[in-house]
Amino acid sequence: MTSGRAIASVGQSVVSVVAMPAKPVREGLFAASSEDGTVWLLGSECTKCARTAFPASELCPYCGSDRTQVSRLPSDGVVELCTLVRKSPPGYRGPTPYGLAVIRLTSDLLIVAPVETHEVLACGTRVRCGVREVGEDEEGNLLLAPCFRVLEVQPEASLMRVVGS
Amino acid sequence: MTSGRAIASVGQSVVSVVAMPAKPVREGLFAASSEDGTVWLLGSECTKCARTAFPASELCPYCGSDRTQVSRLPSDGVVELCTLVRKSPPGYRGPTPYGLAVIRLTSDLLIVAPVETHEVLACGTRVRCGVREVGEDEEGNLLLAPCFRVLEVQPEASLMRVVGS
Amino acid sequence: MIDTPIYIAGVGIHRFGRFPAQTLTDLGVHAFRAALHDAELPLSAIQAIYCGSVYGGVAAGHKVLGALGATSVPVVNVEAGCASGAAALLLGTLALRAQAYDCVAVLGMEKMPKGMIRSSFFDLWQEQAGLAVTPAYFALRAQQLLREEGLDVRDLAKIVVKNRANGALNPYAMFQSRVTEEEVLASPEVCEPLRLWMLCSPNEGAACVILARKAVLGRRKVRVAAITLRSHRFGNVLGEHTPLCGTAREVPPSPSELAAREAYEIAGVGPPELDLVECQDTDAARELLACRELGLYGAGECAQALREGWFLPGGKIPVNLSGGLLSKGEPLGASALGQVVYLCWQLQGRAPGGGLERCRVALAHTVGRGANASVTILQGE
Amino acid sequence: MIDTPIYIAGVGIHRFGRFPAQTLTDLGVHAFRAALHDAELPLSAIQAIYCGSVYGGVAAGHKVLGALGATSVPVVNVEAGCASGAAALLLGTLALRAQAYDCVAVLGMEKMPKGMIRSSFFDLWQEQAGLAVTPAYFALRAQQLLREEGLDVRDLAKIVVKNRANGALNPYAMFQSRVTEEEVLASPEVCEPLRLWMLCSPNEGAACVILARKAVLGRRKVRVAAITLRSHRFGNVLGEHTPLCGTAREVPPSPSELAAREAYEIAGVGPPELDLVECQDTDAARELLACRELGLYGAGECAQALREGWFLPGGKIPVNLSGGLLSKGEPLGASALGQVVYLCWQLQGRAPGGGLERCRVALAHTVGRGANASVTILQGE
Ligand SMILES: [Zn+2]
Ligand SMILES: [Zn+2]
Repeated sequence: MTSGRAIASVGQSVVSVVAMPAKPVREGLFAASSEDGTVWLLGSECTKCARTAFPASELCPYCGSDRTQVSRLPSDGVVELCTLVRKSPPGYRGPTPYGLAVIRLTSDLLIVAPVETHEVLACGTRVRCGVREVGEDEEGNLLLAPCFRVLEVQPEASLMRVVGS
Repeated sequence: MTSGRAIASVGQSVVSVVAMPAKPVREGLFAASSEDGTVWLLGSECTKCARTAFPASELCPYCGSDRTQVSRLPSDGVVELCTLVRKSPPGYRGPTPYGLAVIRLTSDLLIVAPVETHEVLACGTRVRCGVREVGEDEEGNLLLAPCFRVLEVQPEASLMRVVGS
Repeated sequence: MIDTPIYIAGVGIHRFGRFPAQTLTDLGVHAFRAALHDAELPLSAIQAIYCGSVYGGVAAGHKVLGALGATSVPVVNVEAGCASGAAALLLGTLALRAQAYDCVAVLGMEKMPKGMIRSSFFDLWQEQAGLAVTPAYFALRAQQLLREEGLDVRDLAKIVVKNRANGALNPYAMFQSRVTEEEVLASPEVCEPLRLWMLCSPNEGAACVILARKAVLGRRKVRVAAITLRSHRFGNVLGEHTPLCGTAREVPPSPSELAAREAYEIAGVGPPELDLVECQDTDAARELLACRELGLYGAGECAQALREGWFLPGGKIPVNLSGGLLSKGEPLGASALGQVVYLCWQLQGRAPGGGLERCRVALAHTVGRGANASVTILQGE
Repeated sequence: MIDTPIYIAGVGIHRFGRFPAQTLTDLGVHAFRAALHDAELPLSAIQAIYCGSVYGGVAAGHKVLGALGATSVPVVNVEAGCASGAAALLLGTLALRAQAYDCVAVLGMEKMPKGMIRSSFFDLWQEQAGLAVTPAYFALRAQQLLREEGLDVRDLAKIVVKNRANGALNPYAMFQSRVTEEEVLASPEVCEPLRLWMLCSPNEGAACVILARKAVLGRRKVRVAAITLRSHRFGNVLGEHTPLCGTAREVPPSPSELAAREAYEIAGVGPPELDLVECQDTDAARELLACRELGLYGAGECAQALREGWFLPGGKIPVNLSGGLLSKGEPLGASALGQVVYLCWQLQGRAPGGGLERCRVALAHTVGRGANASVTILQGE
């Protein structure tokens, strides 16, 4: 995607802090703080229609304008709807089961994202963005993809390692 | 192809004469004599427009009539045009190089078929229909496909075995 | 738009199901020949062919024409997801309206792989991230509908019971057996709230519709009163284009709503005039959502509609009387034309398994990946 | 046919070549935006999209519209082999003639795998039998032409020299360098008589044509005078449908001949009126065969035509002045529209690399698997 260039500098910060070579499943999908491990999904804001899209795109999918800029989405949100994925879907090599949820971010943007859970989460459950390991690519890089965590649960060690705390 | 049923009894005779389980790459593509090893391609004759099609088909590709019947094409013909296939094309596991030729059968029907040769054959070269081994299928059956031979050259041993002499 | 009437001259179908011994071309040839026979037309009457298929590969329609007897007419293969057959119908209709031809064939056919399809729709990274999981999106959409309409999972089971009972009377359906609410609820959970039997099966089949500018004499005329195709606007987080974000407020109209509005306007009819609807029941909740998008009930009115049996055979507006995709399965490219074939039979009083007493106006609807939604309105004259 | 004039409102192209860093969607978006810019139209002016592609997968055109900003208009993906882009153009033209829309976009795009393509066109048994070897069929067809027209392999090399010299002036071509006859003849033998450099490369690219019922003011009007698509009749053993048999006598007219005849009739012009032709030079011999099928020379007249340089720049009827597929490569779905874009530039006197002095009527031709052949005639007003 041509939008990758503009946001690579932000997106790559997550890579620089892990010992084993790792990369996001898609360049510019998310950013992470090397200080406190905060993970932000990266969207794009349209300066014409003021709406936000995720993932970030060069052209605004709502209005077609090319005046968009990459922005960090809020890390926190609440579950609106949630279902459970029990079997690995095609091409997925991460852990199962996991939740797939519609999450309302604090900015009011709705997103669809995986959530770390073994059961269907109730509407209103507070979640925060993290990343999970979802296998390796052909060159042996660890692949990282966004995954929300329920706020009450402590972050797992493996994830801590990945996001660099 | 639904036309397979009608001609299976003819097409299977070639299988019965080989020691190792073998089958044509397509049911009803050709027939072979268990006595003298003659191989015939199987076409279909249209009782409406009197034209012949190869491979055999239930509906006449010239006129659309469903009044067709399977018929043996002449085994002999002459090369009209010939080119050489040097590298195995996708999905092919038989010997290379081989010729691909437009052959005028004695009935005047033109067909495209592989010819056993290491060089481009001159127009007018007399050829006769045989079969060649082109690998195995998933169940370990030897796969047989039509291949013409130049008449002046002696048939090779491997082919002799296959066609049952 | 140039408004010459476009008639259905004949229809043909290859039963939907799984047919390992038949090639895709075989299925297409069967439906095409059946339609020619139905129209009492020779192949030479067909001046162009539009062939809807999603996984048909290169020259799918050409191979069918080649097998039928090559006539050198234009053949165009068409892909628009679940609406592929309807897109082909739209193209055929427009070509006739442009008076480029007098008679064309619209074919839809598919031979689907079994199980969860690895669609080329998703990008590699979406697969890797665990986002390429189609039934989960269906499940989230179902949850949203249940919440909005105050329904529960038993209501979904009842849709399956209705459609399978309808399908039991349709000899062209894949499943021709009734099921009970308890059986549906006891079938394996796929993604909460959807059970296995609440989802339609991708399968195989073909359907063909011959369109002409003149109606066939001696049979009740059926006219394509409207055929519309729409894609999506951005903003619905659960839209069929499978986005990863959406707005919390100002959700745009769905492709189905857009296609329906346009079709009602073109045909000059509305939901009250409809005698029969075939709609996209990819899963049981999708049928109820489709009914709302098509205006068969108002927002918040679903529970009442179900209680009063509006969509049952003999109800106010029977929905998926053919058995729907839940009985027939969904051969993507053939699905929309399968609906049209069935509705044509109903409009002509020759539906297998018994017809409606009165059927003058009927609507077919598909929606799926792309996003694509189609609405076809047929009118008996 | 309803004969309202259909105009080209704008054209756009993504250079043909190999672009590992770009997705198919990226290529399509580039060409689409270029065409909108050329037409000075917003995306909202586009009322329907026809997207030609062979290997584009599910919802290829929808993804382009999604990336541009989803507007909910109908999107139809179209496959007709090498003529896919032309088929999309035909559909767009007919929709405008039917007055369903005022303005539509016709997109063609492809991202081809390198080397010999494992086409889904061939059946498994044909692959196993060693029959799925595309260049060998090209070679046999080339031999036949050489024999019929009394030519030899040097004549084929000269076609490559001409087209590569033309392509050297076209910044949108994949190869922009001249070659010599000796270099062409010395390139690796693929299938006798074809050398590697005599075959075009499957590659990547996109092209977009915006059609409208009203011409854009302030620029020379270009009208789609005819667009035809034909498939094959059975009987030609070397037909593009890749049959395994044929008749020795009574060879039927080829799809290209049928498409050309029909296009000349619709446009009311013939070969003498043509100022420029872009035709299917999948291999060097195919160009010469196409010229015969299009009536640019009579049977047996080819040697004379070549001797007298009819098809050279400045000749009686320049052929593949863009460089042809031999310079541009062939992104299947984009190829036909790439021709149309180039011809439009020539007709408007803005072709890169220098235009013809006089260009009023121009013809584009494709032919390939299916079989499919298309002929488009553009006319400057
Ligand atoms: Zn915007
Ligand atoms: Zn016949």
